[in-house]
Amino acid sequence: MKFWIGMAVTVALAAGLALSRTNEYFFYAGFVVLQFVVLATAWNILGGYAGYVNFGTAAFFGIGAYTAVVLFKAAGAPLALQILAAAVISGLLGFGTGLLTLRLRGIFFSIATVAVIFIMETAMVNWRYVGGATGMQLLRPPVMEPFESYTRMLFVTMAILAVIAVSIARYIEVSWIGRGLRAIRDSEEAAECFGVPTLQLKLFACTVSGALMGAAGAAMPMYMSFIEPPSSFSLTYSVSALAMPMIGGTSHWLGPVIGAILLGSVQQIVTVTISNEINVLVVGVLLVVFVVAAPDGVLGLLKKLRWWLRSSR
Amino acid sequence: MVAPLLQVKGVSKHFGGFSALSEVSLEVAEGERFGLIGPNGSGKTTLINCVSGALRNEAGSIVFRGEEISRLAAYQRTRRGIARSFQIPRPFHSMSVLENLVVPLGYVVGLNDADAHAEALRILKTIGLADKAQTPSNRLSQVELRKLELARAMAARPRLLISDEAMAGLAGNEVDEVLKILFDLNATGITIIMIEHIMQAVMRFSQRVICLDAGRIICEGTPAGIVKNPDVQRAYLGA
Amino acid sequence: MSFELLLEAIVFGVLLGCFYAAVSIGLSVAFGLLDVPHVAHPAIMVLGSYCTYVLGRYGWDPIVAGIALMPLFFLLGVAIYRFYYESFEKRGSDAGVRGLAFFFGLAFIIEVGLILVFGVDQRMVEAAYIGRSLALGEFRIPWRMVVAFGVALALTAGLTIYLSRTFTGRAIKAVAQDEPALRLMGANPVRIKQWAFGIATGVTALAGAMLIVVGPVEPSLDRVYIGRTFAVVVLAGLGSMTGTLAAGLILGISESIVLMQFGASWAPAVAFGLLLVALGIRPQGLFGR
Amino acid sequence: MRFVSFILGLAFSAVALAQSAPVKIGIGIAQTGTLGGGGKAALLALQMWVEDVNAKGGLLGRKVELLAYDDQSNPATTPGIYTKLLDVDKVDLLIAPYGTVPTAPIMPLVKQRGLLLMGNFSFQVNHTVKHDMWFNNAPWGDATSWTEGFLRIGQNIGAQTIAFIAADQEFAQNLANGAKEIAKKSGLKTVYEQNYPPATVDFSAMIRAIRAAKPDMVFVCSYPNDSVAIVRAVNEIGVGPTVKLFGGGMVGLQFTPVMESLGSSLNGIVNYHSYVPGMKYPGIEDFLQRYAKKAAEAKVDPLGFYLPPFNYAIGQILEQAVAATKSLDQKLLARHLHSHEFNTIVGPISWGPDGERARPAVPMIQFRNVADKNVEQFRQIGKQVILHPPQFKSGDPVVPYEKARGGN
Repeated sequence: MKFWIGMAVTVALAAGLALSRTNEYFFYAGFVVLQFVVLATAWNILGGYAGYVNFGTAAFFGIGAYTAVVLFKAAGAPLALQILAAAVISGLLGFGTGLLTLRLRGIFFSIATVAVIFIMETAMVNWRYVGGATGMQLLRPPVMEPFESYTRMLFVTMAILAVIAVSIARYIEVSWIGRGLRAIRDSEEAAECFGVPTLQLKLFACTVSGALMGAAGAAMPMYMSFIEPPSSFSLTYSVSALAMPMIGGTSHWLGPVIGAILLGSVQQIVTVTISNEINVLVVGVLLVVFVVAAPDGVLGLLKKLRWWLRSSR
Repeated sequence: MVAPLLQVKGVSKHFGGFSALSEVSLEVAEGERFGLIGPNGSGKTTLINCVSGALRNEAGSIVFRGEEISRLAAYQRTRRGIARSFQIPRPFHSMSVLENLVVPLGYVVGLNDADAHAEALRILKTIGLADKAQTPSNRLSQVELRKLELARAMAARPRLLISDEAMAGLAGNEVDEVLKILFDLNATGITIIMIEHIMQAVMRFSQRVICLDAGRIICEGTPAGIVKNPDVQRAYLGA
Repeated sequence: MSFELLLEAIVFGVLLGCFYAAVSIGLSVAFGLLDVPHVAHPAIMVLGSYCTYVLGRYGWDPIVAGIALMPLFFLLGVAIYRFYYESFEKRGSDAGVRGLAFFFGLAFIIEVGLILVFGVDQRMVEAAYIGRSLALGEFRIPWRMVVAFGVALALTAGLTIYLSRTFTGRAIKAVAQDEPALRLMGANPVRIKQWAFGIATGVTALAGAMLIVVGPVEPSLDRVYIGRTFAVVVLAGLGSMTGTLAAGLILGISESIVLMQFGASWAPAVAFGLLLVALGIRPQGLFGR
Repeated sequence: MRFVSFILGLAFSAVALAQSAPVKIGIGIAQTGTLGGGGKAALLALQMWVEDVNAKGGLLGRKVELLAYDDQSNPATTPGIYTKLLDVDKVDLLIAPYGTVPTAPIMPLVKQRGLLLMGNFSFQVNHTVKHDMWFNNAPWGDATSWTEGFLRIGQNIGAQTIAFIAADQEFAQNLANGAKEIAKKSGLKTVYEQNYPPATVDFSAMIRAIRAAKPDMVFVCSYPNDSVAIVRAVNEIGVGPTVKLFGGGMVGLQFTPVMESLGSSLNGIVNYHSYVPGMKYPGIEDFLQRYAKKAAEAKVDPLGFYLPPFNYAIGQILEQAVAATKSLDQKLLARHLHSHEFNTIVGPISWGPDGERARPAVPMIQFRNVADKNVEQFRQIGKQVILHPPQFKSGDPVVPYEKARGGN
């Protein structure tokens, strides 16, 4: 119950902010951070719970973005429909990739997902309808009431998506599915022997995770009013989606949220403060420091701190 | 005559050019205590991997309770009543002892969360791990891990339990403890296949024993008969 | 497509394929044999290219520089493996996921380090065999590709012999197949893996030298090679050296033919499509155990 | 008396300078990523202008402050950066990022808010949005303005067939598509076309295929990293005796590190540029001299022919427009920019209704007598001979390419 109140408050807060006189920059930066919350949460469903590392976040994100563009260009579909369709297509992509490679050891799945990025990017580069290699500028439709600007609307949309993603991740985590996924991560062979339909669960996780990544990607073309292959399929998305849960903690739904807010905000801040090579370094250094020194992320550190406080009393 | 619980008919398995099992056939009756012995690399673990579904056999068939199961996935076989323990314990190390049992209770038996927890606690009590229910499973001692392996197998409510070297590396009194658990299980009607290196334990426990060597059955009989068999002696002594 | 063009496509494909094999062979040891998810392999290779570039400014021939760098990179590899082992493999659980993240971070740090020192501009080296070609009538082959071809063959042959004929080599192969057995033999698997990872990294120095011989490099070039090198290693079948050469050739030739027939735009899709199909149909790779 | 008033005036303006808030000018410009090299040089030129204008007393008597953020060559970062500039930093004037791709995402933003945006070497980025307060500094307009020079030179010397190689990237494709259309209209026959993906390792096979197709000219639209590899492969394989002209749209051959490392293998290539020595603009030489000193300190492109003068020109244009209108009002400034011509260190600049240059002039130059390992040689007239447009022409093309290259 507490969780649902929290989620409702989050959405209400986002909407309230969007309708208030808050500085526009907040929504641009906030959109990006929330987008990473969705991506990190989605990644964690397969990567954190089941231990299967998906490097292909960029592929699912990019395909989501392009699905939205196709629908927008062909039918002028509204944003909600674009997001829904993107989720379906990216989910199918997740299902297909999973079907092909989830039978194999985890690392093969990881490599296959890298291959998916390149294949999808190449396909989009060669597809004239969506602009091909030159990319395409998109004219945003007029903003809907009651929002003052399109970006405010996108911000609220992304906040809702984040809440949906976190709710799904939490549902999976506390349900039988989550227990099965954890069993897979701990010992896939034992899981299978104790009744866990491992392939089905992994496929399910991969599909849901892909769908959420696609949904996150769907809002990007409207945010940029522009689409082109290299930035849509940028490796940055793959790395961030992996780094954020690692930094936050992978075993709890809160981990990727913390990681995304932390790393996402840091990235936003260094972009407008340091403004040179160092801002690229931040992700790398944080990632290495956390996986080496704090294997359970921020959540693990908090747990240790609490334990330490209790025992020192 | 009652149909046997498990029939293995002409099962073979190769790894590359190496023949791990060649045309192995055996039958296990309902309620039996069955021993499987053989030197290292003789194919014991490969055989039970084929039965439990971790591996697919190439030729032959595996029939459980009248049903051909050799094309079924491992989890489907578990749901039909085959459970196993692992030679090297493979607990779900991120979970508590109790939760380890909740996995099969949910996925195999189909209990809801509350019932599964109650049932898991009951099983832990019978096996003597109740006080460790909330302990993370990666903090257990060797004998506790062995017990957890068995408890988790029990939670799958099997008709056939395959115990893969459940006593390896245990001290004498610990071996007795585990043996007693297995005897008690058998008394409730569960058929048990025991794979064991500790001869004394197999001999005490089994009603019937099969000895494998180089992927073939070299003899079958009562424990007393097996020990005297010259082929078995040769296989073990490497003469 | 005329026969002559097809022949040309195959010749260029073979040269390109050997180049792919040479840049992948270190990974074939690190990932294929040792199971280390070494996504920083291409970054280390680019580091090798830059070291070669620095030595080149003092008049060193790039290939000589690459060979001279091998012992240094061997030590670097030993250090990296030691760190990886202490931080991840030893702790056991989740070594895969965390190790991957670690190597990703490492790759980033190397990349940015190179940018800070050398800037984002391309760097290249000079040598007698760069910028000239071997003329066979109408037909010309750039010498640098021929050099890459030679280095690839030498590396493959050297590693194959090393792994099958020497005691340590066989121990490395054993560690890949059956670690407990090796422990029983009285060998320390960690020491052997450390040694093997050192060799993999040393070989990568030479691959880096070749990378800068074949074309100019810039710090973020490693990203391009993450996919390609892993594709070659997986396609080869993990840990097979001759397989790595063969997989590189398949990739090179298919890219070259696709370029002639359908256009270069589709080349990356073909390479990675091949990888996906291989994973789907024959996950142990073309030459896997 | 006049002296006194001068002193007073100086004192007043100094007081005014100290008292009033600075005029803030904002830009997001790549310092890292693929566009980072160019972006660094461009930013240095802008900073030079800021120093110059502040030395002269600033804009409207207020000090000028330049706020620059790194867009990492990534279009996903620019919407955030520009809203930060506008809404948090409250900048008064905006300059667009270097390049088309990072600029595209901010076009709707500036249009919606009715802001003046000074373009920075992008290509047809206003085509869809049609913002009437956009002013590009680049010396080109549409694809025709860019490619016709190359094609006309070719046709003048009797070329009838053409081959195309283009990178699968935004700008190269735009350019190649435009060039193909014009080639078709002018009756040139296309005998070979190839698009290549980013990170192509080796171009030998492509060059070989071109050689086999025997075109009269080869139009190359490439990105910096590929340009070097292409030039190299051409030198090794040769494009054959039929090719009269080679080059056209190779990005990178304007950057000093690339020019320096390619050295003599540049000879014979005909390629676009924005400025080369020999183009007589008032003030450019002085600028380049000062730039060279600063560039050496900052370790950026030492010659700075390509982007820096045009970035300095952005500053000059803003300076003149603000001085003339005595205002920072965006609409007023835009109206003024549309209706006037501005004298800059890269010549007089005025714009058409679409905000692109009214009289685009993309110089097509041919590299001649370039030696290896020498940066300073490029400052001489004659190393980059201007073949087009007529007003800057400094020589006739040397053909065929193989001969101009000094090869066989």
